[in-house]
Amino acid sequence: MAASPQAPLLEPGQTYGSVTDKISGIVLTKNTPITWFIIFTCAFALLMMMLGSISWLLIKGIGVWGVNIPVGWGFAIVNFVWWIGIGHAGTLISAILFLLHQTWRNSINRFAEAMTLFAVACAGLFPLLHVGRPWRAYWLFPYPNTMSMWPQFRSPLMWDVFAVSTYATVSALFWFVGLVPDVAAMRDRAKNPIAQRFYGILAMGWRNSAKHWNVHDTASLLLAGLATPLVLSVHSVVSFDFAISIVPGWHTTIFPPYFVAGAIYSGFAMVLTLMIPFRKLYHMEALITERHIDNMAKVMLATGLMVAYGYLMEAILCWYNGSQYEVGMFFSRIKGPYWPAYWALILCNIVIPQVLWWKKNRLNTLVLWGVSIVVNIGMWLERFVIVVISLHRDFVPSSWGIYHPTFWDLSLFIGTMGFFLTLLFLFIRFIPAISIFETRHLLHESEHHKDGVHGS
Amino acid sequence: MAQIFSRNSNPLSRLLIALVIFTVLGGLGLITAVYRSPYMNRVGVPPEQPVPFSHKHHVQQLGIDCRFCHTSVENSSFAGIPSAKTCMTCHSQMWTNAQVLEPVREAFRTNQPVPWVRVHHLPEFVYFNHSVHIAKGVACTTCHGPVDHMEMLYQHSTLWMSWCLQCHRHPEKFVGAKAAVFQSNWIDSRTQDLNMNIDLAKAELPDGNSLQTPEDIRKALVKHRKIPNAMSMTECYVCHR
Amino acid sequence: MVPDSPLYGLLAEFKGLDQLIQASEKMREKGYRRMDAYSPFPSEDLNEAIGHHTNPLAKFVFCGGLIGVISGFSMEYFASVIHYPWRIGGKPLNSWPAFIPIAYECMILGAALTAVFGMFILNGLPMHYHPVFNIPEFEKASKDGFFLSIEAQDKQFNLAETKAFLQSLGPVAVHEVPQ
Amino acid sequence: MNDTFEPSTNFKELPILKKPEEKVYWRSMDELADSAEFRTYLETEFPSKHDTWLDPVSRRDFLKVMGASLGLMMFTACRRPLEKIFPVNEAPENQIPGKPVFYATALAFGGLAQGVIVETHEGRPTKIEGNPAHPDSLGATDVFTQAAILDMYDPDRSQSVVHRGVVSSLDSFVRALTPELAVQKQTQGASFRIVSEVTSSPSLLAQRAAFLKAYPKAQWIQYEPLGRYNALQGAKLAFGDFLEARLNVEKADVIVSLDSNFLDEGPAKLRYAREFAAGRQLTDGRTTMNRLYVVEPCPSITGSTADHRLALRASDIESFARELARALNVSDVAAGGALSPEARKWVNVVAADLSRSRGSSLIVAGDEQPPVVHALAHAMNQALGNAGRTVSYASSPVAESATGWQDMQQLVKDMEEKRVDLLLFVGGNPIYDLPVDVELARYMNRVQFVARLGLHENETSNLSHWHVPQAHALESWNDVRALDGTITIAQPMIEPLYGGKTPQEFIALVLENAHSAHDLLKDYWKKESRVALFDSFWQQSLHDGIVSHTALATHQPNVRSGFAKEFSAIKGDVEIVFRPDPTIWDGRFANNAWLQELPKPISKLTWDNAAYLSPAMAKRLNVENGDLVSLNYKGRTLDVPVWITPGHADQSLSITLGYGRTKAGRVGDQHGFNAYMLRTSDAPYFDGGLTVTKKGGSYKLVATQTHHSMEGREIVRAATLAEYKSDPKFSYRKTDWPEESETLYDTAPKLDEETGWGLTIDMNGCTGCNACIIACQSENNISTVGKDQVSRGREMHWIRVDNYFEGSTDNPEMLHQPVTCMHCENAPCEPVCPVGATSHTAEGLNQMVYNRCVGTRYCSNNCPYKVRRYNFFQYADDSTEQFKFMRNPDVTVRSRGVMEKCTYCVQRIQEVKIEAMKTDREIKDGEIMTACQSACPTRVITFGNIRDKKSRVAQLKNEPRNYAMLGDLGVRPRTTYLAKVRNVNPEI
Repeated sequence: MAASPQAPLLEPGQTYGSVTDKISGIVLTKNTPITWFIIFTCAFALLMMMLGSISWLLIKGIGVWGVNIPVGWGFAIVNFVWWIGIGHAGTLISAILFLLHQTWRNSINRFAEAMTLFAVACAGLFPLLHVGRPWRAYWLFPYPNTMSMWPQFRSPLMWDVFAVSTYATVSALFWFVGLVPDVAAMRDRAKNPIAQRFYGILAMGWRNSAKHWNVHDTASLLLAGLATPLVLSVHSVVSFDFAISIVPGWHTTIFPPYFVAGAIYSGFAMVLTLMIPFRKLYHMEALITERHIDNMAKVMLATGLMVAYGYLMEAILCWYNGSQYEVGMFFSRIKGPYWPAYWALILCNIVIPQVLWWKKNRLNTLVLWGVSIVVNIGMWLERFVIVVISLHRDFVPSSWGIYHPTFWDLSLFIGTMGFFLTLLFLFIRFIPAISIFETRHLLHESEHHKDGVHGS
Repeated sequence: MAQIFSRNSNPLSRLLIALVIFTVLGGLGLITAVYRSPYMNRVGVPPEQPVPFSHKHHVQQLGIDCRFCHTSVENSSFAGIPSAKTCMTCHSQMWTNAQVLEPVREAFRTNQPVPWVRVHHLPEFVYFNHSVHIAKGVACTTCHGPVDHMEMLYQHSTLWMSWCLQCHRHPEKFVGAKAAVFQSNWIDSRTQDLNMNIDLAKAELPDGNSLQTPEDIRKALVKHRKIPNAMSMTECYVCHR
Repeated sequence: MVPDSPLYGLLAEFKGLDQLIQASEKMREKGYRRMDAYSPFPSEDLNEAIGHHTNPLAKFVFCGGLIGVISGFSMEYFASVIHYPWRIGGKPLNSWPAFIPIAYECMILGAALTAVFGMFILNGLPMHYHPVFNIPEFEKASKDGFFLSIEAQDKQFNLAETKAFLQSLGPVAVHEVPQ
Repeated sequence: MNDTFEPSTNFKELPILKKPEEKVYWRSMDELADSAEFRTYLETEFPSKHDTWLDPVSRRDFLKVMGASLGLMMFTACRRPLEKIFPVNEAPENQIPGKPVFYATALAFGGLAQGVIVETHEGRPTKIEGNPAHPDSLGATDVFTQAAILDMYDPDRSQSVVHRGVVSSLDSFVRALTPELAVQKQTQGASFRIVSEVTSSPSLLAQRAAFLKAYPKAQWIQYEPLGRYNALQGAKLAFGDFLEARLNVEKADVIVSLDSNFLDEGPAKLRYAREFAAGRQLTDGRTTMNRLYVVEPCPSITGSTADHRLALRASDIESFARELARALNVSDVAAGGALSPEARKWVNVVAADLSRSRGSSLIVAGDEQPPVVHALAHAMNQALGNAGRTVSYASSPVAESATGWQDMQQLVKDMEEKRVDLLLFVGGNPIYDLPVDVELARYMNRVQFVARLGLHENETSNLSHWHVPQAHALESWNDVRALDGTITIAQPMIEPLYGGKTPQEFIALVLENAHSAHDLLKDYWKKESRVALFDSFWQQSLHDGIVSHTALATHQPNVRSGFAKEFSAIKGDVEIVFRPDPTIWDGRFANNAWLQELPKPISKLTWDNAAYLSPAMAKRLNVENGDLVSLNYKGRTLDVPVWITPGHADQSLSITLGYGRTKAGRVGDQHGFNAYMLRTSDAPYFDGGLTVTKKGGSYKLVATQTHHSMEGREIVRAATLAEYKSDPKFSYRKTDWPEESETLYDTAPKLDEETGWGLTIDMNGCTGCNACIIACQSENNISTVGKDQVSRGREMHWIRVDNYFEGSTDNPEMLHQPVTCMHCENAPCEPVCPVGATSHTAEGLNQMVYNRCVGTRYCSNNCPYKVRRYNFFQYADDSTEQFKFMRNPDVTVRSRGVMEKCTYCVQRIQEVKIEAMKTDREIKDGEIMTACQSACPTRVITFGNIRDKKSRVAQLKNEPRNYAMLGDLGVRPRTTYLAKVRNVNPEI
């Protein structure tokens, strides 16, 4: 795709120096744009709200949420799956596209990876908080103890513990490895001694030497090779939380692939939701070109269709296996008390994104931005439908119940968005949001591409 | 650009990394050590008692049987703590005006309990039953240790779940002669074996005399007393309800 | 920087990557070994030219993954079959299919950790002080500068000759790098 | 957020011997009772919602210490009465600390005895069981009896003598009373009245006689708002004497209930329920069963259990009875009002069926029906030759209360005319529960001296000058008769927590021969029994819980004729029906959180009453559940929310009494709506002339079950007797019983071959009476959570009774299904727990380890039966001392964030297992009884070892009707059901 003779990945007239200065300039500049301060303040306020509702939760207990019997899992798990899913786009862009030599990823992968980290941070909160006795949550980790007790490794929740923590660790390391040459560049650009030392320590004395580059390339390649199966496994494991159980609407084998597709779908939507304003705010059109936007839109459209296929399959399988419980669950989806959630989900995830078939919509950042937000909402609704609707009416009609989210459900959810944005904006402010050395490399290759020496 | 870091920053940074790793591991080790120390589980630390009652004196020197004071140990989950009356059966005759015994006499007069301090404390969600352990031939001293050597009573065993499980997984390592459960010679003088009175055990078993090693005898005892297998003995409901 | 300190080596700056590559090749032909080249972005050709194009990282990572998966599964097996077996939902003690996900994640974790720390170790990082940083122009190496360094330790090294030879390769400049 | 969950500020660590630095010693209840903390405990929110970061406070250490203290104190300082009492299995002096002791006693309800056996731990009653030797218990208990334990420990009980709202003392009360008595002596007590609850206590009645001898012109009224006056007056009408009809339900093949809820109301309901179930048991090859017809306005437990149920307005029951009597040729009975065609058909069919089984049929009239209906029932029974066979007669133990209803009206008239100066209430709450037109409250101030003895300082105490705390039945010496007259000498389990007095002691003050209740009783019986060896008689009676050969003799009275000559129809096309509340009765249990949270048998409502009406009527009024309506009746208005009740008679609206209390306590106040505000003395139970109008607005009614259709799923399986005979295995589905081989996991560890615990529930006998729920709650320390939490779907009952409707909404079939944990052999909850807090035992128990649980709630999500319960907050009240005394020490109190569920009463299993292990003996079948099983009046719950083919439970699991609910999921449940069979009459 990179070699196809369409819109360039870099505006013409860029040099090694210009790209380096442009990107590092964002960070090293004295005058931060006022918009940054405004948004950061809002985000920070939300973060405080999150801390508030967490404290309340810890003081009072799970009961402050709307969960009950039969609906034992509510917003907490919905948000967990949603955030994890969002995270996956980052790993996908940085790892899978890397393996596929999609050079167009270069100017967006750093940003996407950062997003992954922060999304996983948000996601990680929920499994911890949703247990009834968080102060006992360490029992979920295998460690030698005086009770000679172990975790119960057959439980998908245990798989989650391992999958999510591994995922967080690996993404963080992968991200840092990619970051080293750039913080080195920052170190060299920085004038103020504190900044120099800060970046200097992070750069660990990176020298851009051929020796370094050589090992660094291998490491990146291997990590990409590891992160790819990891990202697929993580969301499969998350889907097992449901697929392993016997609850109608959960107990289905299609979940792993369709969760992964959904994850990528929502992930790309989130990348766009954040990337489009960022591009505008920092005038990055030169580096994040229409080509990037267009490609991401296409990926969204494709994964969106996979998700649609998933919904269709659910319906067909439920008709095919003919279990009265499955059928009952399906009807409670389409015309039960929560029917608006289901139909809104269809609208957001399947109907509206179809506008992306038209290139002019894909290139109209405003439209695309709107669509990406709609998809984010839709994917959240999908998890709500799966978790709540399946639980609220299962086998024994006498135990059917209803779930009403409370203020604390909402405040925690919105709070995590604040947490996410806070981290993101700190990242934008202090760390090159676009991989400098990869951009240089891209520039180099595109030049040689012009005089036909290399191709990629 | 000039050097940002001095020449010796390199060894320094390496040292720093080593230090971090060491502190993390060391910290974890320390926490574990403290958690498992007598300071936390009070093993071997006799608490201050209102009356300096010496098990050594009463058990070893006077040879009083456990059941004389801990009356219900054979038929209840709770072994029983002696009433002031029990003390006074003897102490109305001897040491009648010893100052240390004043709390007991006071309790006897006023019908109020002597405020003993609990030495062996289990969490409220653990349901331990003395009587069945006695019935299956687990000697007092197996868990309570050399009570007959204790001037002031202290906790001999950790009472951790893992400690309980040792025996519930391998009863054949711990059960002894039923006739010897109340014996205080907690190490058999000849076999140097824990709570194992060979002769009494042999006497108890139908084919006792054919057996030689303590191991065999103990295995035989376990079978003889129909003690369930390890997997049933380590089920949650055995101790938690 | 301390001018009268013993010499680390020479640092030559070149105009572009191609020049740097040619220079490196020439130097190698001349028999210089203890060299390193510096460019603002990775270039396999340069690695070839300077002779840093192989490394054992992949093997390490494989071992790391292997250790991960084995320890992961054996932990699960020990816990659920040997140390404290429970009856769980009528499933076997060794429910190996259910043990796969965790073993798998452990493998990834082991491999990834080896990859990252292997990278730093093989590159001898962290090394915050390095003589080449003494040259102010070296700052360009992370922007648009292309450098070639020869260590004084190289047995071929002779300050005058080497300097002269470097000059003959058409560098932008040649600097003496103090320790 | 709901504010009932504010952390209580006065949390106190239990006094326990734990660590040297925190030595606190508990000595005795009275020391505790006087302590300042104790007083503050009483102020705490109740049910106290106390949040703590800790696991449950060390309740059991406390008990261990109590055990110790007992040893130390030789039982003297603990609150065991000093008087010698005689336990079932051993005397207290050789009581073993740490072991429960059981005592037989009796609780009076409506003046008549419920024989019980009380489990006590270290001198604290903790659990009530039925006394098998007692004729009206037969080992079973009802919800009220079970919940009495909570009543006794109720922290809201009155704690001291109160004079005009100021704490006073008994002495000052006596000092104040004495001059009043002196005055009365001169006038022979002309202006002296005593109002007591209905009583059958020989000693108290003897005191009554003595009182009337001392004060000839005085009066002693026995009043209860739901006293069985109609039954007694009906007997008077029929036989000219206050007789009790004693049913022998087991002998009856055809039973007709004229609005009688005899399976769930009345002093002998437990016996009747047992006999009824026995009469339709289809196990062990039996294929015959009795047939029950019920004619009633609002669905009751009896109605929902019936084979045929006719929804008929209460006002039309008399007409129906008259028609039925005429069809059975009872002489001179005037015709009743017009009946619907359906009802007419019923009369003919039922009459035919009855006459087919002369001598083995039975007609029962409801206590809510007027005397004439009872008289008609007696007449019909005689006409059918049932008298002496299925029903026999004897004089009533509570005959002296028969005129109480009228006496109260007279009393108020006297007060109005200033003819009363000295008024004593012995229990009861007439200010609250008198008919609204009997204006007691209005004239209270015309009485010089009013004193009340009572458990709570309630509405009546408020208007009395003096309030004296009463001793709870479990704290009292008493003697009380069963319906058949059998006497139980009730002994206290513990000395009165708050120094309460028994009625006998209170009256003794009036008679100025003050003695302890024990002495009073013993002296009385010394005189009465006239046995040579009184001590052995006394011991035997206390030990057995009954005094042998004290049943009243039965005789064969003849029904007079002509009592039903004229008939006056009830006017008005919409009727109002007043009913006792199934969980708080006449309001006396309003402050009992267990009973408040107990779902009403049919509606499943908790914490409230409502106006029940038929779906058709609701449609006409255009109201939904919870919508407020105005009831206009005799010029009075009451606004209540409606609850639409399938099977309710049309043009009829029923409401239960007992709610809307204002001074019940922290639990009972301001719940529901006070129907006494509409009840008048001339129409105590129903009347026409009601106008219902939609008021607009609604009220939050909370039910534990909102969906009553089975959605075509085979949850409850039922058939008719004919179908059962043609295909006994009608409920069998192959898919319910997956073969052992049908598994991918054949290497799984095998379950035990000798022992395997299992449970069966015979749906044929289950009446849905809820006794099992409260028994479980009491046995397993289950918390109540309050209305708000129930509304969020967080009730905690380990066993629930589901209620399904089938067929037309006008008169559906109702099916009750008790649901426990199924202890599935392939339990879906187990593999999903990440910390192994729930796992399986070799004997097939699905164990739940609270102290390991971290609370992910995954197990509950994956439980197809939804029997797991979760502590969303710190529900267990660990700050109120009394409840620590009340709880079962053998069951862990669950803390916040922990899952809990039915354990098959594992503590009972372990108790027996350990005893058996100690002597290497086998466990006998039936030796272990779960709490629900031992409480069940109809004995439909059977627990035992399913591996032992001879055990009862194993035999029942071999019954053709045995089926596994949701068995097709392959979970292999250990709790199975025997399908329901209805003995329908094809002619209807």
